Amino acid sequence: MTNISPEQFTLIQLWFAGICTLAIYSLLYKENPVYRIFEYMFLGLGSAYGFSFLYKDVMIPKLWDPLTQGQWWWFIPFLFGLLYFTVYSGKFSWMARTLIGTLMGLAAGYQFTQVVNQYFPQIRDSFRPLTPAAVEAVRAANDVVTTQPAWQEAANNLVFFITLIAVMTYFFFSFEHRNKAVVKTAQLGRWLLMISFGTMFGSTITARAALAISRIIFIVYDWIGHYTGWKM
Amino acid sequence: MQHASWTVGILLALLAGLILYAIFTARRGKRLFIRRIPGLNAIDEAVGRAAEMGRPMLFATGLSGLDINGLQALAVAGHVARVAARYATRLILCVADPQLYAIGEETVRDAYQRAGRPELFVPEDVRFLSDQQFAFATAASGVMFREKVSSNFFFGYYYAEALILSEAGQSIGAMQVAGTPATTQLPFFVVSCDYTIMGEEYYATTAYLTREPTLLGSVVGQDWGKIIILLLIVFSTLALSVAPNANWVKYWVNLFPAG
Amino acid sequence: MKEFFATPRHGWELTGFITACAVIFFLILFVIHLTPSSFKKRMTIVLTFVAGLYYLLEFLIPAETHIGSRVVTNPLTSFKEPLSTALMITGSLALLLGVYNLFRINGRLLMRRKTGWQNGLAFFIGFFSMLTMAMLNFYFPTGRTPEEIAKLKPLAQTFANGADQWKGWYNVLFYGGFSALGATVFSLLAFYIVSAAYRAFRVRSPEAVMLLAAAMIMMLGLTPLGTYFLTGWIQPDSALAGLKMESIAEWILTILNGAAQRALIFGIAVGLIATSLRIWLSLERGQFFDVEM
Amino acid sequence: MGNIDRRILYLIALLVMTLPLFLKLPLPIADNKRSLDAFDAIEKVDQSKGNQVILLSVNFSPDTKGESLPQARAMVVHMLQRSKKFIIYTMSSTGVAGQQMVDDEAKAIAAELTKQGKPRAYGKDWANMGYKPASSPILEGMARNVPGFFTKDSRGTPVDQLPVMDNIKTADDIGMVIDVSPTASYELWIQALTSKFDIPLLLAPTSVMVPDTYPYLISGQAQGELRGVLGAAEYESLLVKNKMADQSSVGTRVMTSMAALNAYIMILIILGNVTYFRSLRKGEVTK
Repeated sequence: MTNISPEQFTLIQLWFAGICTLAIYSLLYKENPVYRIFEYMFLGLGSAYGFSFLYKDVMIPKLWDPLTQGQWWWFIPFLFGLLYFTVYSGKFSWMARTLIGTLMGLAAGYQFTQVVNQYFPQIRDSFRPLTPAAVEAVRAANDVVTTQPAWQEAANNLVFFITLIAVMTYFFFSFEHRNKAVVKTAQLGRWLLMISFGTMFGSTITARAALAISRIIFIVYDWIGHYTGWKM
Repeated sequence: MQHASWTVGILLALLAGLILYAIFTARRGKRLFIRRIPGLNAIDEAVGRAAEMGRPMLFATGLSGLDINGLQALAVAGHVARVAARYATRLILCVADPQLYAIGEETVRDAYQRAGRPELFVPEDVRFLSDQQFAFATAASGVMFREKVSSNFFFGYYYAEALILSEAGQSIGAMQVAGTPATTQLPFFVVSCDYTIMGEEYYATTAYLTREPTLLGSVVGQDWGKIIILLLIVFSTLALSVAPNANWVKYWVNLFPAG
Repeated sequence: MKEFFATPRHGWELTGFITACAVIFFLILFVIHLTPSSFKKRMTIVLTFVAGLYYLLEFLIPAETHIGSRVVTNPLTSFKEPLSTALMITGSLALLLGVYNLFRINGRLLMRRKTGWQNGLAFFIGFFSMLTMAMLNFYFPTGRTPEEIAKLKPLAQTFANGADQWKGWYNVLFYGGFSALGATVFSLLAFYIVSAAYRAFRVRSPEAVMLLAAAMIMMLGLTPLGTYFLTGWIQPDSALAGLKMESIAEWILTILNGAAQRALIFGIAVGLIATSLRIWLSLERGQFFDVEM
Repeated sequence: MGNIDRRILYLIALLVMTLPLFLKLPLPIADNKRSLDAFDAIEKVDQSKGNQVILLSVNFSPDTKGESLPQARAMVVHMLQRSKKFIIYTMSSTGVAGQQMVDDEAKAIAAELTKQGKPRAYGKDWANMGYKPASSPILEGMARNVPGFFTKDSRGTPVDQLPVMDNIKTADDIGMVIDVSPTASYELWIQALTSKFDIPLLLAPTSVMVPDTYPYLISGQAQGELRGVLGAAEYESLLVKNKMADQSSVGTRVMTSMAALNAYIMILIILGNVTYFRSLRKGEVTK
C-alpha cells in the first residue's frame, strides 16, 4: 500500500468537504438523489462517530479498564443495560419496562435539584428596587460602582417588573380571563412576549448569516482559492 | 448549590405540596376549570388531516434525552399514536436519544394495543436516527421528504435544528404543531409552524388531551405555584423599594439563593 | 459489607465474582418473571419512587449535620459519582439498541433492493468507514517512538506503522465529512431564516407588529445599517447616547426580552416540578405503558 | 398572494452574502465602547519586565471560522504590531483546527511585518501551546505552575527553549486572557483564573453567544468584548485608525456581507407587506 502524504490528505479532505457542502446546498433547489446519498452517509458517519465516542469515552475508561483492574462491581450496571434488549420481545419486555421505570424515577428526582439550581436564583434576581433612592441604597450595600444614573436603573427595573407580571399573567390556565384588568394585563403580556420573540429572531439573523458566510468562504477561498490563489 | 438550604427546601415543598393537593382534589371529583389553548385542538385536527389525505405523520422529539422534557414529549406522542391508531393513520416517531428511543418504542406499541389495533403497529416506524444534532435534523427532514408526510409534530427540547425541521416541513406543505420549553427556539416555531405550544403550556399538553383528573389537577396546581412565585416577587420588590436599608429586608432577600 | 463491595478482586477471583454477578442477576430476574404481572407493576412503581427519592434526599440533606458534638456527613452523597458512572454504562447499551434499529431499517433498504437501496449502501459505507478509522486511530495513535512500536506484536506493528495514515483518513472523514456536513446543514438556517421572515412577518395583527418591530430594531442595532447610517452621528459619550441604535437594541434585549424570558422560565420551572412529581409518584396513569405487562 | 418562489429568495440571499466578500465595499463602522475597551486593554498590558504574557484561548472549530477567525486575527495583528508576547492555547479537542488557523495567520502577519522591518518570530513573539483539556481544578493547577502545565508547544519544543515563556512561572505572570470561542468556555476562565488573580479578560464570542456574556461585562469580570464578527470589524477599523493596518480586512468584509443579508431581509419584509396590503385591498385574503 502506498502511503499518502499529509499534503495529499489535505487535498482529499478539501475536496471531500467541498463536495459534501455542495451536496447539502443542492437541497435548497430541490430534494434530489445526490442529496439523499449524502444525507444517509451523514447519518452513517454521525452514528459511527457517536458510537466510537461512547466506546472511547465510556466503555473503555469506565467499564473495561476498571473491570480488568479488579473492580468487578461495574459489571452490575452492564447487566442492567442488557435489559434494554428485551423491548422487542413481548414476553420479557417487563424487564425493559422495569429498568425504564427506574430510570424515569431517577430522571424525575434529578430534575427537582436541577430546577432549584437553574431557576431558583432567578427568583432572587427579580427582586429589584423601583425607586432611585432604593437603587442607590442597594448599590451601596453591594459595593457596586457604575456610571449609570440611579433613576435610569429604577425605570428599567419598573419596566422589567411590569413585563414579568404581564407575561406571567398571560400564562395562567385556571382563570377564565373575564376580569377586565386581567384581560388587559394578559393582552399586554402577549404583546411583550411577541416583542421578546421578535428580538430573539432579529438577533439570531446575524449569527446564522455568519454560518453561511463561513461555508461560502470555505468554497470560494479555501477550495477554489487553493487553485486560483484567491485570499481573504 | 450542592445541597438545599432550608428556604429552598420549604419553597420546593410548598410548590410540590400545592400541586399534589390540587391533583388529589381533582381526583376526588372536583370539577376544575382550565382555559383553552389554541394549539392543542390543532393536534387532533392534524391527525384528521393526515387520515383524510391518506398520508403518514411525523413526530420528532428534538434532542431531548431521558429527562422530564423527553418523557413529556413521549407522553404526547403516546396520545397522538392512539388517535392515529383509531384513524388507521401511520405515525413515524423520530428520536435522537437511544434511551428515549427504547421508551418510545414501548409507548407507541402500547398506544396501538390500547386503541385495539395492535396489528397496525410497525416497529420500523419508531426510529432512532442519530444522537448527533445535524445528522438527526437531516435524517428527520429526509423522512418528511420521502414519506410525503401531511402533518408534523415537534415536541420536546429543541436547539438549532428547530428551524431546519420546520422549514423542511413548510416546503412540503405539511401542517405543523410544535411544543417546546426551549425559550430560544420558540420564535422560530412561532413563525414557521401553524400552532405553537409555548413554554409551560408544554407541560399542560397531556392534561388537555386526555382530560384526566390527575393531569388537570396538576395544571391547576401549577397555577397556584406560579401565584406563590409572583407574590414573592411583588412583595420583595416592594419591600426592597420602600425600605432597602431595613435589616429584615436584607435578611429576607438573603434567604433566597443567588445565581 | 462495604468492604466486600469495595475490594478489587484479581485473577480467578475476578472471573468468579463476575460470573456470580451474572448468575445471581439472572436468577433474580427468573424468579420475578414467575410472579403475576400485578406484582411486577407494583415493583416498578416502588422502584421508580425509590430511585427518585435518592436524588431528592441527597439534595435535601445538608452536607454536614451537627448532632450534639458529632458531625454527620450526608451519607448519600458518596454514591452520587458511582451512580452517574453506572448510569453512563447502562445508557451506553441503549445506543447499541439504537444502532441495531438503524441497521435493521437500512439493511432492509439495501437487501430488498427497495427503491433507494443506494441510500442504504451510503449509510453503511459512512458507518463502517468512520468506525474503522476511529478505532484504528484510537488503538494506534500517532506520535509513538520506534522503540515503543518495536515492543508490540508483529501484526500490531504493521498497524502502528500506519498511524499517520489512519489519522489522515480519520481527519478526512471527520473534518472533511462529518464536520463539513454538520456545518453546512447548520448554515442552511441562514437561508431558512430568509424565507421564514418573508412569509411570517406580515402585519396581520397587533402581535405581528410587535414581532416585526422588535426584529427590525435588532437587525439595525447589530449591523452598521443602524449603528452607522441611522445613529452613527451620536457620540458614544453624549447625552443622546441612549438613543444610539445599539443601545436601544441592547435595552430591548436585556430588559424587555430578559423579563419576558424570565416569566416563561418561572412557568417552566413550576411545570417541570409538576411533571417530575407525576412521573416520580407514577401518577401519569396511561401516559406511557402501564397496561398489560 | 404574490409569493416569490423560495428558490429565488435563496439564490438572491446567496448572492447578497457572496458579493460583498469580493467587492470589498468600504462599509463604515461605528465606534463601539466594548471594542474600544478591548483595544485599550491590550494596549495596557505591560510586558516591560519580561513577563505578563497574553494567553490567547482559541476554542473554535472550522464551523464558526467566519466569525471567530477574524476576531482572533484582528487581535493577533494588534499584539504582533505592538510586540506583545502571546501564547495560543485550546481547551477543546475540536479547537485544535481553529488554533492551527490562528497560528498560520500569526505566521503570515509576522512575515509581513518582518518585511516592513519589524522582525517578529515564532517562539520569541508567540507560541502555539497545543491542546490540553481543562476544568476548574486543572486550570487552578496551571495557575500555580504555568510551564508545568504546558510542558511543550505543538511542535514538540520544550517550554524552556521558548523565549516567549521566559519569566512565566505562575498566574501572576499572565498579563491577560483572551477567549475566542463559540461556547461558554469563558466561564471556566472566570471561575478558575481571571477573577481569582485579577487578570484582565477579553471575550470574543460568536454573535449568538453575545447576550450570554452581558452579565460578566456589567459586573466587570470581563474588560472588553468583540461582539461576533461585528466586533472584529470594529477592531479592524480601530487598527486602521491607529496605523496598525492599511485597510480593514476579513472581519469588515464578513460584516458587510452580514449587513447585506440583514438589509435584504428587511427589504423582503417590506415587500411582503406591500403585496399583503395590496391583496387585502382587492379582498383576496381570507385569513
